[in-house]
Amino acid sequence: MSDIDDKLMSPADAVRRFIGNGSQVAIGGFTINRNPMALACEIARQGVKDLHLVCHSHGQALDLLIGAGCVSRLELAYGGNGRYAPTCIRFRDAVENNKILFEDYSNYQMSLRFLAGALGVPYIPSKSGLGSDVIRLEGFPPGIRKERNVASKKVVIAQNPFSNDDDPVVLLPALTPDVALVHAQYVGDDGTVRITGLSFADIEQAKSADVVIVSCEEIVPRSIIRRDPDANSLPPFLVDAIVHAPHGAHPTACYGFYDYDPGHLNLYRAAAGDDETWRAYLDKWIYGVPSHEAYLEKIGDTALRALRADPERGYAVGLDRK
Amino acid sequence: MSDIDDKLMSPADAVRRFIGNGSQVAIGGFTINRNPMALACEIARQGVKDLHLVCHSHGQALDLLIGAGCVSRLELAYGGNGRYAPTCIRFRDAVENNKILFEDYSNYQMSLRFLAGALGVPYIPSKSGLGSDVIRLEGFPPGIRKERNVASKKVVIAQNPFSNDDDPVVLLPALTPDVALVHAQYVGDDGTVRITGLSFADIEQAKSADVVIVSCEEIVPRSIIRRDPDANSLPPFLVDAIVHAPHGAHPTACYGFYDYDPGHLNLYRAAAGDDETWRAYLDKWIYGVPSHEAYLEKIGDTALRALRADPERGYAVGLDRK
Amino acid sequence: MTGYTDTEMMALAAGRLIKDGDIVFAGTGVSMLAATTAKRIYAPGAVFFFETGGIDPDLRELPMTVGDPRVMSGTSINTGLIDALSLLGHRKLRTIALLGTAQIDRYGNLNTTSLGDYHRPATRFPGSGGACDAASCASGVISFVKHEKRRFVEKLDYLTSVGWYRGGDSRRRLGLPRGGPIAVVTNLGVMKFDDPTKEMYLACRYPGVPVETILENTGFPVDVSRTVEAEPPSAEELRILRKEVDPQHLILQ
Amino acid sequence: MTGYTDTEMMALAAGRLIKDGDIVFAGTGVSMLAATTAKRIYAPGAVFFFETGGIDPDLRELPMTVGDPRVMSGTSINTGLIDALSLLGHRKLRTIALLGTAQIDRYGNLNTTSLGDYHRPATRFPGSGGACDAASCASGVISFVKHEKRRFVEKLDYLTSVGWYRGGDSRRRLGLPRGGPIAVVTNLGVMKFDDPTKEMYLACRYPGVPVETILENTGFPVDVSRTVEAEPPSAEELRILRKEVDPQHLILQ
Repeated sequence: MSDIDDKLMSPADAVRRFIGNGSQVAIGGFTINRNPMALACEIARQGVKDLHLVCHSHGQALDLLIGAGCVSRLELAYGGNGRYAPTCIRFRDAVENNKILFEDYSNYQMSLRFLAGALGVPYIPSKSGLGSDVIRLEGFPPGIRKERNVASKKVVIAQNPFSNDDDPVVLLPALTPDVALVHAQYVGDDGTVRITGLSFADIEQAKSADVVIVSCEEIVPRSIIRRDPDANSLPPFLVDAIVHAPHGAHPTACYGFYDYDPGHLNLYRAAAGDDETWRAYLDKWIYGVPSHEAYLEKIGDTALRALRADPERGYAVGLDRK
Repeated sequence: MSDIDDKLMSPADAVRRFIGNGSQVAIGGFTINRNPMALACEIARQGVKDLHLVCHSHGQALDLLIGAGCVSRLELAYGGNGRYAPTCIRFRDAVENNKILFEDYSNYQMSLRFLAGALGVPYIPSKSGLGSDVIRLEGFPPGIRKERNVASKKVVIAQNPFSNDDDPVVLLPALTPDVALVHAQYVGDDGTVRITGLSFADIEQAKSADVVIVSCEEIVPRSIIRRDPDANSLPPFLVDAIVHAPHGAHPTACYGFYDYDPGHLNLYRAAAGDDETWRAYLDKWIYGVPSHEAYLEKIGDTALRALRADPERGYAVGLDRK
Repeated sequence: MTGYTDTEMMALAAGRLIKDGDIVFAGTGVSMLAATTAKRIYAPGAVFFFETGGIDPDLRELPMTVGDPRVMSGTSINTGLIDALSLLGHRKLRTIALLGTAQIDRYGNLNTTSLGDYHRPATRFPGSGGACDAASCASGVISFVKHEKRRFVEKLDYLTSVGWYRGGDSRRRLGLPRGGPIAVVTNLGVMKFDDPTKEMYLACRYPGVPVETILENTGFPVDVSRTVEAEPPSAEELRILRKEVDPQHLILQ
Repeated sequence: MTGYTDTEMMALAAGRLIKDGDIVFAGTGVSMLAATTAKRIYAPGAVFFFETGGIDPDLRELPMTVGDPRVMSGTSINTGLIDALSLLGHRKLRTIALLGTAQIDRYGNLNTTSLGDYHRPATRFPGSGGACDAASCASGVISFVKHEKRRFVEKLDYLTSVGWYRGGDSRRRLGLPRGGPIAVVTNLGVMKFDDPTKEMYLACRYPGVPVETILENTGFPVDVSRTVEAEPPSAEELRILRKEVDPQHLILQ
């Protein structure tokens, strides 16, 4: 028996148990990297509604969840996937056509808001954004400002009380989401989590949340993960559910394991631009597959093999990325 | 030629070049661990005066610098060395006999103040300390409150502007010291710094400072230190001076290299309790040795060998620590 | 086996309060002894962590302070002060802090800073370290103190770490929504706190210690009406404490 | 060699502005091309970093975005967003940010958020990402934009990233003590900013581009009295850009 028997579960069970309509969810990763896709696909598959997503710069999971109609509120800094979607396509559609409520911040602001949540402090000051419309304009309507997990004000401009000069700062309200989704390279069978390569703001997001769901490429013995505790990212007691999902970030990258999948991202881009082809994409890749394993089978071994990371460089050297 | 030729220097040169009378200095490490002792001894040897030390929980370097008369102002959370000095001895003498100005904070408060400095924000809020004398009583006299690198107020109690209820928070002013001293296990010949084991608040302290001096156990090739960039602690451009000082934390511990030295710490304790024996300690171990190498020679190979860390456990297994 | 020292009884009395699954923040000194003892005897499934950032170390050797390299060995994760101290107050965790103190008042407020005038003290102690933080943010505090009248005082010389503050709901009204003292472990017995007054009372006395001795050594009145006698240390408890936890008598004197 | 594309000229023009020793924060798109090109041709000793946390990667392959695994390969250190974005404003570093934009005004303020009404925009762009942060905190900003009247506008639809704000010392008066736009690299030339007005002027035009073309494509008047003609790309610059930096034409179209 390992220490994580009670936490180890399928994506379906993790989503059913911890995410409901209206949940506030922080998604780990960044644009085309280490998105918790196995979990995001499962959320879409279960048809969860009215999610309130909170994220910095996001791409694939964000766009999929919006496109699948799971999201009614969004706080973000950026929605884009590089050449595969300079602006995320279903996100753009939802904003331009008034399908969701949205609130813009910057990456530093969103990261500091997660940090404030992780530190257990109500807000954090910053200089970033003074004079910008990011500070001036509220995206959320006043009517929802009193609801749980919506900041009473987008930001507050205050004077630095330690300065005698005029020294304005932007106070950024803490984020304390219901759930944080993380895709990691490794989880030990003691429950310790290890992210390799850049951690983005995943650690702050996890620490700021009530519930943390971690999907991972590999589950390794305690003796292995504890051989180098300096490399670890989260202690067991912050993690509520562990999902073993190899290729669980596909079609985004997972440093040291696989690169992003240009073929699938191009296919996605082509589908997302039109409501009808988009519906067909969802039918084929989400609703039409019962599980993450079935999804991977449909992607196919050949495609996955081409993405395999070079062990030293961490990405697929020479991959055709057009 | 390596990238660090212009940064590589002796302790004497680093101290002469970057530390002057009145400098505000943050010391890395914690009580009996990874204190930058080679640098601290050199500061004492050069007779630097009126340092303003800023630290969380410190022991050996703190006590030595105070005892050598280098310090006139101190902001700290804790001064102690476990059984070798439940309260640091020269620190205690200096406070009880009005030899220095001092200001008490808690460890979280001091760490958050360094974090604020590292983030470039003027302050950070916290709940820690509400109702305590740590918040209520100022240690520094009002007269120095307008000087450079002294906070205009010890703390400010403010209301959380995002809450409609009574929700007081303690605002902690940022620290931006002139110099941060760090003792690390490794520096790459590209200038990258790696601390192994606990980093305490060393990274925040380094990022908060104008100048960073790093002493280290080993200088390793760029190809080695960059093989695992996830393990690294500071990028080259934050580091101003690199000092190669094996055993540079002695008599405090350096995880993976050596344990703390109970023999020397007991000798120190015995000497520090009395002004005359203390003077003799300084004469023998600081002023009487021209360099860190000469100090190590006096400590002796036999003593150093007994402290050698077990490679797996990181400390000297079974060391007599009485 | 009948002979045992005050420190041994304190370490065991505190260790017995810790349960599997607890997340325990330990300080230096007797706290460390209690933590290492609990890990071996009472609660191998408890998670211990230290303000320095070491989380769940194997504790095969007794760390002498929270800065000992033994707190970063065999851990789940090695972080730093900010991570560790922010975990103390994490809303999803029930954290218990073990803190030594030099003075304590009837509401469990602690002084580890100084005696006499703050600016020119008669005796200076090390200071807060993480104690003020743990007292502010943890779910509960167990403190250690020698049972002497000059330590159990009506008024602290300096309030380093907030307990129940002035009793009743005064702690909450300070802006500290959770936490507060759970127990005070001394060399004579264990004190707990009444609801809703939050005043200290004597919960148990150690074997052979008369209630009167405790009253004589406490600088304020305490309710002793609910006092029970603690179980004496078993031979096995003492063996583990002496032979495995602190064979060098680093903290056991 | 005479044939080259707008994007190639932009990447080279921006790359030429970067010097050894510069600490450069690069965004997605042409920014990434300019950074990778500068690392190979003009400033191998410049340090590039990305908001995602990768510091000084080897850039052997062109990262497609700042979230590309290629920004975390061969680095000095892999951190996260908070570390990277706090370095932007570090007082001891001179940091230069490379930012793409959809709209720009005469003071170098940028819009990467939306066109039309913010709440129901005609066109939504990705948003700030780290651009607002870089514009607020870096020592200087070099921006990229296609030279069109609808992009060089009198008034931005949304001010995402503050440049010289309303000119003069208005940026400093906002509470931003340092930074501000250095240059704007377009497909026709390079614009810089006057002191003390902080208004944009035409610093150079690319070979063969008439000043009139630039004026026609700028939605506000600009001073062209100091305009010089840029050096055309050399054969070697183009070879490196095409064969080494972006052989797959991921960003070069």
